[in-house]
Order: sequence, then structure tokens, then C-alpha cells
Amino acid sequence: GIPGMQIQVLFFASSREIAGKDREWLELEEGTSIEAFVQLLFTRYPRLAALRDSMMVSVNLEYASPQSQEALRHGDEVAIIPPVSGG
Amino acid sequence: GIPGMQIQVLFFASSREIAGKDREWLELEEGTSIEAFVQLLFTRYPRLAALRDSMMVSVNLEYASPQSQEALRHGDEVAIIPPVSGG
Amino acid sequence: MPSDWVLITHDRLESYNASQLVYDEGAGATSVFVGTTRDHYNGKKVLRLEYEAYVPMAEKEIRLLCVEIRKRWELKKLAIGHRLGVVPVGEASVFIAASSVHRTEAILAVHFGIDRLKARVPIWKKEVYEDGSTWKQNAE
Amino acid sequence: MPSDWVLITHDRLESYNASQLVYDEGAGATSVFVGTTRDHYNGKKVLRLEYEAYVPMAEKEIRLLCVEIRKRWELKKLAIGHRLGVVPVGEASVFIAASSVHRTEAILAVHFGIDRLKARVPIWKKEVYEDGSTWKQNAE
Repeated sequence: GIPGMQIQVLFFASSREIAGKDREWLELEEGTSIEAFVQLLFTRYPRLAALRDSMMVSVNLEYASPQSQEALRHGDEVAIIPPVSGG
Repeated sequence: GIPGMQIQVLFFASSREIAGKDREWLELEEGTSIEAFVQLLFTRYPRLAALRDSMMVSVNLEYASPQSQEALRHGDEVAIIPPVSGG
Repeated sequence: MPSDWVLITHDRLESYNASQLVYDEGAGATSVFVGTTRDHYNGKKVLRLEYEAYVPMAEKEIRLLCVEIRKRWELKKLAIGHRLGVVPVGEASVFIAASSVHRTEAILAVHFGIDRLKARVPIWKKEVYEDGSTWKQNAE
Repeated sequence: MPSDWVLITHDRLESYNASQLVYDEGAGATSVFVGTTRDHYNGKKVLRLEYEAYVPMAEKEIRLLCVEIRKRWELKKLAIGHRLGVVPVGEASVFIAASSVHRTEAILAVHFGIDRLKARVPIWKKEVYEDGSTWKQNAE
């Protein structure tokens, strides 16, 4: 088969409630982009797509666009960041 | 003689140190303007004139220009207000 | 570069004296902003707020914010605290404090700081009403 | 019109908790500015500051300032305190505190308030150095 990589995804706030969990490990094809990964999450958790236009993601604690074509790497920690409301 | 009026003048900060007192009553001709009163103080306390371009005055707790032609009235409380530095 | 005081905690922020945290003999000005849970949001009675954070990233973003603030304004000391978990009405969820020689730097630094914190730091607030709850989105 | 807390005093301002003075259940934001005696002015070591005021006019001007602030920004509570007499290094000479529903009002009100207080209120500060003293003029 195609060599895989493990990605940890973290869910917060509304995305956590939609996913019903705060984190999970997913196995992806090598070279999967951030955008493709986010699309995969929308397929896995259809109600997440409601956040499509307002959410950000982070990769290893750095903000990234959910439309980024950058490839994820084995062991990356990706977080779904709904609109923040600290303060 | 010309009917007089009593004016109380208050000195603060540098003007107090120049006058050597914090207040005094002065007798003036009826109808004396604020500007004429200030000129009289400059004659009485020549070193006060150093504040000419930076000072304000107040009449009964209201700011006024030292060049005001408004007439003072018997019993008025006039204060010499050097540049303020509160805070 | 002086070190900044940064804390993300489940404890009450009232335990900290924000002004004292940024005390400096060379400072003539101290500015403090405190955000508290108010009793109404959008006309509805609020019971409490619940905060959660992506803690390591929130700490990193607050540290970056401190660096950004210090690039813009010459400060003596800077302190930022954010509470997580349940914050009842009247209690503080966040504070930012800064001290500087003159007043303008501390005041502008705190104003910029709270605006940026609300825009960027991955922390979320759930408003809990008598009849339900909702995740807030900063928009002010 | 809610009443404002105004105080001109020879006592230490540290006896007052500025944030608490403007506490309001309906406020989500509290902004506080504190001016303190710093250890150097114009490169000279300062021993202390000495403040004097034209007290009845200073009180009147601070009350007018409160009215002006409330015309510009919707606030919950507003408090202004100024100390007179000797203020040693590290101690507070002035504070302004405001609370509001949202943050911008309280922050801008306090900023405007301290600027206007320094420009208008008849209070004077003498800086006492090791080798003399001088009356300060606000210019910042």
C-alpha cells in the first residue's frame, strides 16, 4: 500500500462538541495537504463544514489557512480553531 | 475718591513662591478688568511677569484669559494659575 | 529584553494584583485592563462563562503578543493573565497590565494588547444562560 | 446620571482599590490608569514629588471632566482620585478607573481622562532632587 503517516487532530469549543471528542490520531497518505486534510474532516464530521468560512487551523502551534496546499508531515499536531473568543 | 472694591487673589506653585504668600486681598477701582488686575500684580511682584505667556487665571473657579477685558466685581476670588502639572 | 509575566490558569485572577505585577521604580505610569463576566449578554441573563484554551498555543501566542507590544512601545514591565474554566458573574477572565516611564506607552500597549489577544489567541468562551448556552465569537 | 467617585486627598491612594470602586455586575470591562512617582526625571534622581492644588477648583474641574467623559462614552462607573502633598517614589499620585459593557469605552475614557486632567485641572507638581527642586509643567 501507499506509505502512511500519523496526524493528531485537536478539536476545541464548537468543533469539539461536533466531533464528540477533543483529539484523535488519523492515518493519512504521505503528502496530504492541509486543505485535503480539512476536507477529510468535513467528510468524517459533516457538521464541521459549518465552520468552513470562519475557522482557522494550526499546525504544530502555528496558524495556517484551511486552504493551504502545504503538505502535512508524520507526527504533526493539527488543531481546528473555531473563531476565538478569549478575553 | 473713586469707589473701590475688594478682590482676593490666590497664588499657587511658582506664583506662590514669587509672591511669598498664598493669598491676599487687594483694593481696586470699580470696573477694573482682569487684564488690568494682572498688570497690577506684575507691577507689585515683578518676577510674576515671567509667567506672562504661560499662566492662566481663574475668577470664582472659572478659567479666564489674563488678557480678558471683563470687569472684576467686588468680592471676586481671582487665582493665578501657572502651567498645571497634575497627574 | 525584560521578561514578561504570562499566566493561563484555572485559578481566580483576583489573587493577583495586576498593578503590583508591573511595579517598577522607574515607571511613572501603570495601565491595567480587566475583563469580567457581566450579567447580561445580548439582553439575556448570563449565569457564567466557561473558557477553554489550546493551552500551549495560547501561551505561545501571548508570548508573541508580548514581543510585538514591546516592539511598538517602550515599556518597563508587562503582565498578561487569562483564566480558564467557569468564570462567574463579576469575576475576571483576563487582565493586561503595563508600566512605562510616560503614560502614553502603557495606555496604548494595553489597548493594543487586549484587542490582539481577543483577535488571535486560541481561547474560547461559552456563554451559559438560564435556557441554554452558546459559543461566543469575538467581533467587537 | 450615575454619580462618579471623585477624591482629592492627602492620604495614600493605595488605600483604594480602583477596580473595585468601579465594579458593576453589568460591566464586562474595567480600565485603570495609575500615575506614580518615578525615580528619575530628566536624568536626575528624584527623591519625591510634592503636589499642591487649588482644591475647590480642582474638584470642580474633575467633576466637569467626569461629565465630559460620560458625554463621550457610555460608562457604568467612573472614579478619579488625586493625592496631594509629598508622594514618595513608587507611590501613586493619581488614578482614573472606568467600567463599561464593552472594552473600548472604558479604555478610551481613561486615556482621555488622564490627558484632560493633566491639561486642565489646577494641580501642580514640584520635583525634589538631591540638589534642588523645580515646578513641573505638563507637556507630554
